[in-house]
Order: sequence, then C-alpha cells, then structure tokens
Amino acid sequence: GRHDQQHPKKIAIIVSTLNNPWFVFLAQTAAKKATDLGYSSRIFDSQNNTDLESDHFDNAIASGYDAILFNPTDAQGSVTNVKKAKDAGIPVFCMDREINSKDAATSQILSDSYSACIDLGKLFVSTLHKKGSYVELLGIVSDNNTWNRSNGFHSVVDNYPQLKMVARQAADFDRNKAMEVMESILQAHPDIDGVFCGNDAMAMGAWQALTAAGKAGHVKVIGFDGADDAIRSIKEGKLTATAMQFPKRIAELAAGDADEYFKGRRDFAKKLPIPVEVVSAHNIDNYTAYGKKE
Amino acid sequence: MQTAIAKYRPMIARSQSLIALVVLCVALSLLSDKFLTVQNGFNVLRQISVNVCISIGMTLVVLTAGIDLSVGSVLALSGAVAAGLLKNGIPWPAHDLFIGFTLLGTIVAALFVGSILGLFNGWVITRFKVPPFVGTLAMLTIARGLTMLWTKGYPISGLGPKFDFIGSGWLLGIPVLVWICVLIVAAALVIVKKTALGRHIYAIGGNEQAARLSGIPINRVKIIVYTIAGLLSAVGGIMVTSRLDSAQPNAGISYELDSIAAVVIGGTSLSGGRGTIMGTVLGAIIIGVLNNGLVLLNVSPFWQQVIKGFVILLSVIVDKMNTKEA
Amino acid sequence: MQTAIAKYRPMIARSQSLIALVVLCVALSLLSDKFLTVQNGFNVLRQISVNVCISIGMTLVVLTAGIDLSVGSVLALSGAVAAGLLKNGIPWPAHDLFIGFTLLGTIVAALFVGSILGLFNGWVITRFKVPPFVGTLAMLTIARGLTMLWTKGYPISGLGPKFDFIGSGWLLGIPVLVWICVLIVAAALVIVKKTALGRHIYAIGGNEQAARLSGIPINRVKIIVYTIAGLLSAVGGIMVTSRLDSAQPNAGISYELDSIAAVVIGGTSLSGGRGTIMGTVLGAIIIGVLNNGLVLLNVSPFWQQVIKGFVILLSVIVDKMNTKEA
Amino acid sequence: MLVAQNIGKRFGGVIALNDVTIQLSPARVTAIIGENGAGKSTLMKILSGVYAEFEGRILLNGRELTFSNPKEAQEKGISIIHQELNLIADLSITENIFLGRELSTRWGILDKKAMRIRTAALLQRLQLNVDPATLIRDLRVGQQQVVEIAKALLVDSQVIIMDEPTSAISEAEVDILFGIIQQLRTEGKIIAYISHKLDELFRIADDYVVLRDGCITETGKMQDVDADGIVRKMVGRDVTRLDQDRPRTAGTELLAVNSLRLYSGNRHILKDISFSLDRGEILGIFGLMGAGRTELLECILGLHTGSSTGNILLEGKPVRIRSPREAIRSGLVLVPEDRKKDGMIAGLDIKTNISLSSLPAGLINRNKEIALARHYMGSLRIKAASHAQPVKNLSGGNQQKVILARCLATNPKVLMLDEPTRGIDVNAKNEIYKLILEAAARGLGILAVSSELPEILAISDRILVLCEGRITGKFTRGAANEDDILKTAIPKTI
Ligand SMILES: Nc1ncnc2c1ncn2[C@@H]1O[C@H](COP(=O)(O)OP(=O)(O)OP(=O)(O)O)[C@@H](O)[C@H]1O
Ligand SMILES: Nc1ncnc2c1ncn2[C@@H]1O[C@H](COP(=O)(O)OP(=O)(O)OP(=O)(O)O)[C@@H](O)[C@H]1O
Ligand SMILES: [Mg+2]
Ligand SMILES: [Mg+2]
Repeated sequence: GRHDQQHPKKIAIIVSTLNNPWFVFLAQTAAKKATDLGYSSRIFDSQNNTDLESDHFDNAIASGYDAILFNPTDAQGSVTNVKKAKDAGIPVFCMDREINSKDAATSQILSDSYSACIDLGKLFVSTLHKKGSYVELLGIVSDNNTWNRSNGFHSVVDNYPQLKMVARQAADFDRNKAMEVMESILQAHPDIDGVFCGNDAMAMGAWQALTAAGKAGHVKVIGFDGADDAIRSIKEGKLTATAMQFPKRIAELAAGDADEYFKGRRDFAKKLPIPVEVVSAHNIDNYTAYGKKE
Repeated sequence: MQTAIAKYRPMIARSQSLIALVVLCVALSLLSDKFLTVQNGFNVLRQISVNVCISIGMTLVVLTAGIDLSVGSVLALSGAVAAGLLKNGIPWPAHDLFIGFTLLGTIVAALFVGSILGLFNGWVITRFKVPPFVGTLAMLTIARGLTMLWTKGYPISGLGPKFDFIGSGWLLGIPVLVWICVLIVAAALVIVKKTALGRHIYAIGGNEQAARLSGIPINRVKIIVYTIAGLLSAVGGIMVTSRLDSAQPNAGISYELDSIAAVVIGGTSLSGGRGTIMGTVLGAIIIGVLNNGLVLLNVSPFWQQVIKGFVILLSVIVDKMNTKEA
Repeated sequence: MQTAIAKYRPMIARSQSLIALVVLCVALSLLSDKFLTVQNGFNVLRQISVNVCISIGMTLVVLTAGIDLSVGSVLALSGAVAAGLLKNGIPWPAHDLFIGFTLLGTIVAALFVGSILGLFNGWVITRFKVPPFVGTLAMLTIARGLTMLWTKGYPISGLGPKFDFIGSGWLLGIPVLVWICVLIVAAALVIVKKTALGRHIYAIGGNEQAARLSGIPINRVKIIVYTIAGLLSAVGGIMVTSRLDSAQPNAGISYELDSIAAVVIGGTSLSGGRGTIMGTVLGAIIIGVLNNGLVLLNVSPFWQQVIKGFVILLSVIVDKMNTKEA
Repeated sequence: MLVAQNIGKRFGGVIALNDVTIQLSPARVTAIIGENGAGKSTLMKILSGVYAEFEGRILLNGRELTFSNPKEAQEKGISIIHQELNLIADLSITENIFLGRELSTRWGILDKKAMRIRTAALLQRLQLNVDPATLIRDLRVGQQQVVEIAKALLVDSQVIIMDEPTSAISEAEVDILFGIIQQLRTEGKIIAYISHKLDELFRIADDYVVLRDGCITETGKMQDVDADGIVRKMVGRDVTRLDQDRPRTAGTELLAVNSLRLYSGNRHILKDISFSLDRGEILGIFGLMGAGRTELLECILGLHTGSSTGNILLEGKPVRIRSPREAIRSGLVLVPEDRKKDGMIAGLDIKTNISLSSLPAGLINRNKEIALARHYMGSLRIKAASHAQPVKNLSGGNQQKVILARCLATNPKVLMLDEPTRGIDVNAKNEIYKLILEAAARGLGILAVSSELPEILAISDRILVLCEGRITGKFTRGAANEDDILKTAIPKTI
C-alpha cells in the first residue's frame, strides 16, 4: 500500500443531500473521523439525485479514491453505482440507508427508519390513548425515506380504528412548508389530537402553526431525526417525541471500518443495524443533538 | 368609444385575474365551508406575504424585460445572516473582539446583504451585458453556496421573542407580515405610478433603444431595479426567518418559479414594458388560495401538483382570451 | 472585408466558448494529474450525455425565442413510464388481461409519452398564446405530479441487463450513451443547417412578424419544436433510467436550469434567432468539465457552488467581450 | 383585372376601411394615394393575404380568390413589398429571399446551390452588388429595401403591390426600381404603387385611387391631374404651401463642432468634421445613403463616446457629452431616423411618451403632465382621441409629432432631426416643416438631415454636404442649387 505520511489514502464521502442538517452532520462527522485516522477526505453532495450520485462515483473512481463512505439516495438505484466501485476495487461502506444488494457493499451500517417509526407509532398510540384524530406530514414524496417512515408508523397506528387520520399532506421536509400546510389543515380540522411528521424540521414547523393557533399544549407532535431544535423543544415540553438515529456513531463506525479495511481486515458484518431510540420527555436528559450525552 | 376602452383597459386587464380569483374562491367556498372564514383569510395572507414581497421586486425586474432567478438564494442568505448576527454576532477571537448586533442592526445588515447581491446582479448585467437569466442563475448558485458556508449547513434557531414579533405578531388586528406587505406594495405603487423611475422602468422594457435616446440612464435604472429585487428578497428572508424563529439553509429553494408565476398570472409580460403591481399581488393571491384550498380539501399531494399546473394554465388562458377581446 | 466578417462570424462566435473550454481544461490539467486521462474523458462525456440530449431540444426551443422549463419533469415521467411498462406491463385485472411490453415497445412508449407532453406544450403555447415560460412551468408541475401518480412515489428498479446496456454498455470502444448523443447531435445539425424547418426556426426567433408575413407556418413550427424537446427529454429519461437500472420519481429536478445554462454558455441568445447546436454541445461540455474538475480538485461542496457560479459568469463574460470586438 | 369589392376592415373600434371597391388593370401602374392612416396599407394587406378576416371579396380575372395567409396569396399570384422591412437580420440575403419557400432536394435537404444562383441572378437584375451570403444586418437600410423588392420578384406573380418601396432608397436605386416596374408593366402585370413622394407618382403611375379615412374619394388617370390637385383630393381642402421666403434672423453662435472623428473597427466613418450652428439657424445636412449623417448626429448626442474624438462647444463653452442623457441636459436633442426602432415606446400612451425626457426627479404631478401633453397636442396639432391613446395606434405623421413634442418639452437649445419626414404624407410634412420653422424662430438651432433635396432646399439656411464621412460642400441658402449639391454628394472614387 501507499499508505504513508506523504500520500495518505483518500476517502470519498458521498451523501444523498446537504440540504438537510442531519446529512451535513453525518458527512462532517465521517470526514472528521477520517481525518483523525490520518486520511484525507472529501464530501460529495448527490443533491437527492441518483444520476448525480452516479457521476460522483465515476469521478471518485477516476481520481483514485481508496474508499467510499456512502449514504445512498436510493436503495435500488444506488446498487449500480456501488457495483461500479467494487469492480474498480474500491470498498464502499454504506451509512444510514441500505442498498438492496447482499455483497456489493463491504459493510452497511444502518439505522432502520421503518422499525424506528414502529416504535414512534406505539408511543403515539399510547400518548393519544388509542383514540382521536391526527394529521400526517410527509416529507418529499419522491424520497423513499418518506415512505419508510410513513409505512412503519402506519403499520402500528392503522390497527387502531379509533385513531383517525384526517389529513395527510406533503411538506417536503421543510419547516416553512410544514407550518403553512399545518395552518391550512387547522382551518379544516381545528380539533386534532396529534401530528406525525417525517422529520424534525417539519415537526418544528407544525408545532409553530399549532402555537399560533393556540393549540400547542393539547396537540401531540412527533418528529424524526434528533435534531438540535427538536431535542431542545422536547426538553422545553413542546414536541412530544422524536427518533434518535445516532448519525455520529454511524459515521464513525463507517470511517473506522474503512481504516480497518486498509489495515487488511475483510470480514465485515454485511449489515450492522444501529438501533434507533425514541426520545421523549422522560428520557430527554440522556440526549443531545444527534446523539447521546457523553 | 376608443377612448373609453383605452381609459379602462388597464382596469379591465387587471380585472381578468380578479375574475379568475373570484371563480377560484367561489369554487373553494362551495367545496369547503372552512375556506371562507376570516381566520383562513389571514392564513392565506400570511402565507403569501413572502411571495408578494419577492414578486414585487420581480415585477420591477420583469418590467425592464429582465428576470431574477436568484431571489430564493438571496432570501436564504439574508435570513441566515440576520439569524447568525443576532444569535452569534461577529466573534473575532484573534483580537479577542466580539461585535454584537441589536435587532435593528441585524435587520439593517440583512437588508444590506440582499441589496449588495442585487447590486452585483445589476452590475454584471449592465456592465458586461450578461443576459439576466445567466447572471442571476449564477447568483442563484453563488448565494446558495454562501448560505451553506455561513450556516455550515445547519439551521440557526432560537432568535428570541422580539425578532419573532415580525413573523408572528399582530398589530391592530392584522398580522405584522401583512402590514409589511402592504407597506411594500404601497411603496412600489408610488414608485411605479408617481415617479420618473417608474416611467423609466416601463420605457426600458417597452423599447430600450428609444429609452436610451430619450435620455434615460438605462444602466442606472436597471441596477436600481435589481438592487430593489435583492432588497425585497432580503425582506422576504427576514420574514421567513422570523416566522420560523429559525434560519434554514435550504430556505427559498425554487421560490423564483413561484414568484415568476405570480408575476405572469398577474398579467405582466415577460418581454417587458407591460404589467402592474396590483396584478402581481392578485397573481400571488391566486397561487396562495390554490395552495391553501388544495390542502383544505385534503387533495393527495400527487394530484395537487397536477391540479396546480392546470389551474395556472387556465388562469393565464382566461386572461389572454379576455384581453384579446378587449 | 465586410463579407469576410459575415462569413466567419458563426465560426468566431463558436470559438469563443471553445477558448473558454480550452482555458478551463488546461487549468484543470495543471491542477490535477487525474484530469487528462482517457477514462476521465469518457466519464465527462457520459456525465454530460443526458444534458446534451435535453439541451439540443432546448436550443431549438430557445432559437424560436421560447423556453422549456418542463424538460426535467418530462424526463422523469418518460423514464418512469419506460421502467413501469418494462417491469409490470399494463395489468387489467377487471378483464383478467395483461399487456406485456418488449424492450422496444417500452422505449417507443416512453418516447411517445415525452412527445405527447411536448406536443401539449406547443399546443398550449400556440393555440392560447400562453407565454412559453408559463405554459412549460405548468407542465413542469403537471408532469412531476403524473410521475408521482405513476410511480406512487417509489422508484421502479431491476430492469434487466438488456435495458441496462443503453446506459452502461460500450460499442466500438465508446459508451452507448455517447453514441446516442452523437446521433442526436448529428440529426439536429442536419435539421438546423440542411432543412427548411431549421431555417424557419431561426426566422421565427429572429423576427416572428416577418416570418409570418413570409408565409412560414409559425404555429406548426413551434409545435414541432416543443415536441422535439419533449421527445429528447424522453430520450434523456431512458438514458438516466437505464444508467441507474432504476426510474427515480425525483429524477431530473432542476435540469431545466443546467440545460438553459448550457444553451446560453454556448452562445445562443435567449431572445431567439441566434445560436448553434455545436455551441450548446460546447456549453454542456464546459459545465460537465467544471463539475468534474471541481470534484477532482477537492473543493468543498459549499465552495463548489460559489466557484461554479463565478465560472459560469466568467465564461459568458469572456464570450460577450470577444463577440463585441468581432 | 384585380377587383376588390366592398372591402371593410375594423380594428377594435377603429374603422380602417369602409366599403372600398377598387379595380386594378393589367399593364398599368395604379397609385394608391392618401394621408397617413387613410387605410392604404390595410387595403394592400387584405389583398395580399396578411389579414384573413375582412368584409367583401377579391376577384382576379373574374374568379373569386380566397386565401388565409400571405403564402397562399402568393401562390395565387399576388406578391407584396411591405411598408416596413420584414427581414430576418441574422439570416443571409439568400435565406431571406427564399424564406418560407425554400428549394429542397428529394430528401428534404435544402438545395443551397440552386437558391444561391437564383438569388445572385435577382440581385444582378436589381443591380445590388453584394454577395448573396451576406447577412441582412450587415446591409444598409437602402440595400435591405432592395432585398425586400427582390423577395417580391422571386416568384412570377401576376399582381405586385409596392407599399412605399422607395422610402429608404437612393435616387439611383429608385431609377433601377422604376426600370423594373416599366418592364413588369410591359409584361402585362397588375401593379399597385404607394408613395408619399408625389414626383415619383407622376413619373411612374398611370392611374390613381385616392383613399381618405378608409373610403375611396376619387379615381382617375394620372395625366389628368397635377400635384396641387392630388394634394387637394387627399386632404379634402387646399393646402398652403411652405412659405419659401421667411425672414432670417442672424443669431449668435450656438454650437461649434471641431474635428470630429469616428472609427468603427479600422474604418473611419467620420473624418475631421467641423462646422458651427447659430441661434435660430437651420443647418441642413445632405448626403447619399451611408454618407455618415446619422452617425454625425449620434456622435453629437454622445452615443459613440468610446470610438469618437473631437470637441464640441455649446454657447462658446466646451461640453463633454458621454450619453444622450448628458446631451439632453446640456440642451441637445435628437429626433431619430427610425421612429419604430429608436423613437417611440409603442405600448405606452401619448402623454407618457411626450413627458419621458423631461420628467422631474421625485413625484410626478399628473395634472402638470397632462397639461404638458395637451399643450403639445394642441400646438403640434397631434391628431388623437386623447392623451391616453397608445402611440402604436397613431398614424406615422402623428407618431413623428409625438417624438418631436418629447424633444421640444426638454427645452432644447439645439434640435437635431434625422429624416424628419420619412414616410409622412404631404400634409403632415408641411405641418412638420412649419413646426421646424417656428422652433427656429424661437431661437433654437436646428440640424436637419434629409435625403430629399427639395426638403433640404426648402427649409435650410445653410447646407452641409457629407460624402463618405467627410464634408465635401457648404452652401448658403441663396447660393444652393440641386446640381451643385448633388455633384458634391457623389463620391469621386468608386
Ligand atoms: N394592427 C392595427 N391595430 C389597430 N389599428 C390599426 C392597425 N393597423 C392599422 N390600424 C389603423 O388603421 C388605420 C389605417 O392604417 P394604415 O396603416 O392602413 O394607413 P396608411 O394609409 O397605410 O398610412 P401610412 O401612409 O402612414 O402608411 C389607421 O387609423 C391605423 O391607426
Ligand atoms: N450595422 C452596420 N455595420 C457596419 N457598418 C455600418 C452599419 N451601419 C452603418 N454602417 C456604415 O456607416 C456609415 C454611415 O451609415 P449611416 O447609415 O449612418 O449613413 P446616413 O448618411 O445616415 O445614411 P442613411 O440615410 O441610411 O441614414 C456607412 O459607411 C455605413 O456603411
Ligand atoms: Mg402604410
Ligand atoms: Mg441615416
């Protein structure tokens, strides 16, 4: 290997988007860890576009990167890209989202949105005492994470016929859009009991609309991600719950795997799920933005 | 006969968008009894206020036969600058210095940033004859990049109740956001109808060469117009940031399309020289009512896009048909 | 003298973008030894192939003084239709029927969908005199909504090796994607330079009134041009889908901006009547090289946006300065 | 025989043509005469298929013709040369001439060679000595007009309509055109000819038709009338001709131009121009097409600061003018040559167009603005329904007066006029002459460019002749005669 002080190995970090702080955190943590381990690294932003991601793979392969820490845009669409890298002899370590291939990636360190939302769903059901009307705010409807989360949630909540979803609208993972959509929904349904949001930004937006309408105390709002704002908000008794996915651990594990790969290790767990934890008022003191308190 | 038509033409033309709006509102009131309420009215007004604000600037730009694609990015950067300065000030660790910002200072700084970016647009467009589409497209990318650099990609939240008042407060029974809009619309109306600048804007869009020979300082007018557009984007940025109590690095993405849609639905010609401020306001209201109505009716998000596209088409077609007859 | 300039003007104008490209390439080769390799060359070519494809259609539209904002959405819908038909056919459970599609059938269907949407754009623009910006903006929304409805928001993946060949295969040492591009560019060159249709496109953009008085069927030409743009977007959709072995419902978002940038950097005037196909190809290559080069140079993604904006500005300014002297 | 029966056409509320019936005979040139806005062009556009919707019917040799666009009209034997140039600036001469009727090979591929050969032949017939591949934008206006004529001659039409074909071409080119018209007449073609230049009509036309306010008022043979008679028929009353012998007041020097030079690339467009202008004086500038007269006025207006040298003294003081804005502030204004392109803001109303150059900073006082518009509409006798009418709906003469009003409203010291009466009818022409003389009497200095010698001779106190960018002659009012002026205007070396 040419792993020495003059020519440190290069690690490419390809993330699905940087338009969302969660992924910024994931990418930057991975980059920092790689640097700490003595590698040079660089972040690529796929802008939620699998085709652009494909370009990034080509470019990364051409410019001689030695490993790729990868957060895919799409479970299936990204497979081709990972295979390309594998064929070029470059190991790929998936972060957060999986790809639908058993052996293309060297390792996959995943946080399972679907099962996390099952937990959130359970919490939602118990908080609302199994009855009431609620609203769901979807993320970007063309993003498969949106559906993973929605489906996980509904797999629980749909079993309770007295919990009625009165509106389901898209708010594009965007705080402003969520607030506007919520304002309008509140006109049609002033007496809802809960809101399930596909991420924390939307939960914050929804909560603000509820506050403006004077309904903030009564209506339970649930988000997803464990973002700074959401953690603080739960602490202040505003949001009801969110799901913590530990991007820091995921990123550091992936970077660590790359390091060990360079040192010769080959037997990686094909899939390593990082459990997602539900954060609510009663355990909030253990958490900080995007992770556990140290 | 001729005179009568000539005299009332602007009024008739404007009333076309009005007709589209009224039809839309009647349809929505029939479909949902929740639509026609005072509170929902305020909802719609608050929701469109940012778009109105940006679209007024866009109208001025479009009247000179230009276009500004950078409004959304400039909005994001100005909002982020306001939030960042208010929250963190400018620390200068090397010299152990720290510059704090008052609320007013923050707002002035944000407006300044927006204006400077607008000025840069105008300068590039007039000095180097870069087509407005490309010049402002470049700014779209540049300002977004700067926003990311400034925020490092994370939202800046928790800006305090004073700043929040702009976005969530009420004054004399009307939201502050709406007051700001009304002020901006009034100022724009004065500029367009009562000042030489307004005349010059129309003249440049109508016939740039003739305007030049008439002694109009083309470049200066264009630079002013792009600067105003930047300034109003910054106002929009402050509004959004204050409303959310948080500056989002991805704020304002694709706002340029909504804004141009409002301008065009309002009857302003993209080739310049023809259009009104009130038309744009109506256009923005139509878009706002549509968004609100589709959510009230709980139309599936997939269908919403299809329906929205057709309604935009229809409202422009209705407009065209009527103005042809007039 | 006069004639000589007239004769070589197109050549000179084109070589300006060429100069910008050469400068960019030389700079990148000096900065990175990875840039000037055969593999990287093919990378760039493959990466720009979709944009070239769309931008050729955009060039024709822009030459008639129009614009097509719907290319990205039409791309997504056509790609999704191809993938959906190939994978699932059209099941008709009520009658216990199932229509399967061959690879060729799928491709034809996708191209048909793209063309129909383009035709609709052209029809709306000519029949109702809707400004192209608005007509195609509506289509941008509508086609995206239809894509969502068709895919239900999920990607359609696993389309088989035959279909994949389009996106990943090689023929005579050159990627299939590049061959497709070459064919399209060649066809466009023939249309523009060798047929009456090409003349009419330039004439309409140059002076629509004069073109009408010359008996050119304005509406028919415009409809054809928008249909071609739709068709080429569909080709782009098939390329993207095949390259990824998956149709993404959010494919092609904001491709219209990249495509218009390629057209304008290539020297085509947005007010119509002036521009070349080869210029657009150069414009797309410049953008592709820039994207590729910034990656090779290890520029942070936030700075990349800022730099990209400035390079686009510079390349247009260089172009303007040189053509002014000519 | 081409017969148009009971033709009617209205634009919104305006009745452009009202029950018009005319007959055009083969082997004869029929002059269509009328004031600006009488409906001449509208009638011709109906005959040539531009307007598909109208009342009445068109018969050619007894057979009714129907067509819905110019191409169909041409296929049925009617060609037209439009009043406005309808050329695509970025296409070549060949491409323009064959626009919409390109020759193709079997495979749908353009037959460029055949088209170039036929274009070359046409250009030769019209004695236009340029490469058929030249772009239109590289031609002078006069040459463009010749291309427009070539377009109409490409197909062998039975009816040829010419709507002011000579408004932008030189005497020599007029002679060539008239030669071709004569030839077409002997071939038995039906020719309709529109022009505001009466002397041309007497040279070429056989019959005349007079239109007034959209109605036919008279028809007859050209040989039966004289110039005054024609004018009376057009206007409906006697027209007082210009007073040739106005008293001249000697004023002090107002403007002095010293060694003005202008380059474009490596070409010298203006070479060492010096002259002076007194208060109350009208200085006529004559020259052939392309002599550089427009550029001279543009230089003084500050449009070519980057490429020109020389200095200008206004009232004895040197002024540096870098833009039209500065020119207007110093008291210099220009009424440009091309109304449509450089003059009016077509979509805006009369009031706005008039006040445009003289708006104060700050708020506009609407009442004052309307008063200003009313003042000039009265004093310049601008015919319009109200000050709120868009200028695009006005006739050419009235548009010209609106632009003149805009210039006068700035209270200028020097008024520059570039072809002030191009395309304007006799009556309006006389009114504009009167306005120019009135302005001079008030002490303005006037620089007037014109290609029409009689016009120059009628209004000027002194005449400068420009030839290829150089002053080749200076004449005072008494000493000037047509022959001498023309002699100095024609280039010595060809
Ligand atoms: N497209 C149009 N829309 C509205 N009014 C029009 C239009 N074209 C012509 N007119 C009006 O119709 C009348 C006749 O116009 P036309 O152009 O036929 O006059 P003309 O005799 O050719 O005048 P000129 O000598 O100035 O060319 C005028 O009052 C004119 O303003
Ligand atoms: N677009 C152009 N490109 C190159 N040369 C030009 C162009 N326009 C004018 N010229 C040249 O500039 C000189 C002056 O032309 P200009 O049209 O000003 O003359 P003019 O005396 O005003 O004639 P006109 O009666 O046509 O207005 C001529 O030699 C002409 O060939
Ligand atoms: Mg006419
Ligand atoms: Mg001239």
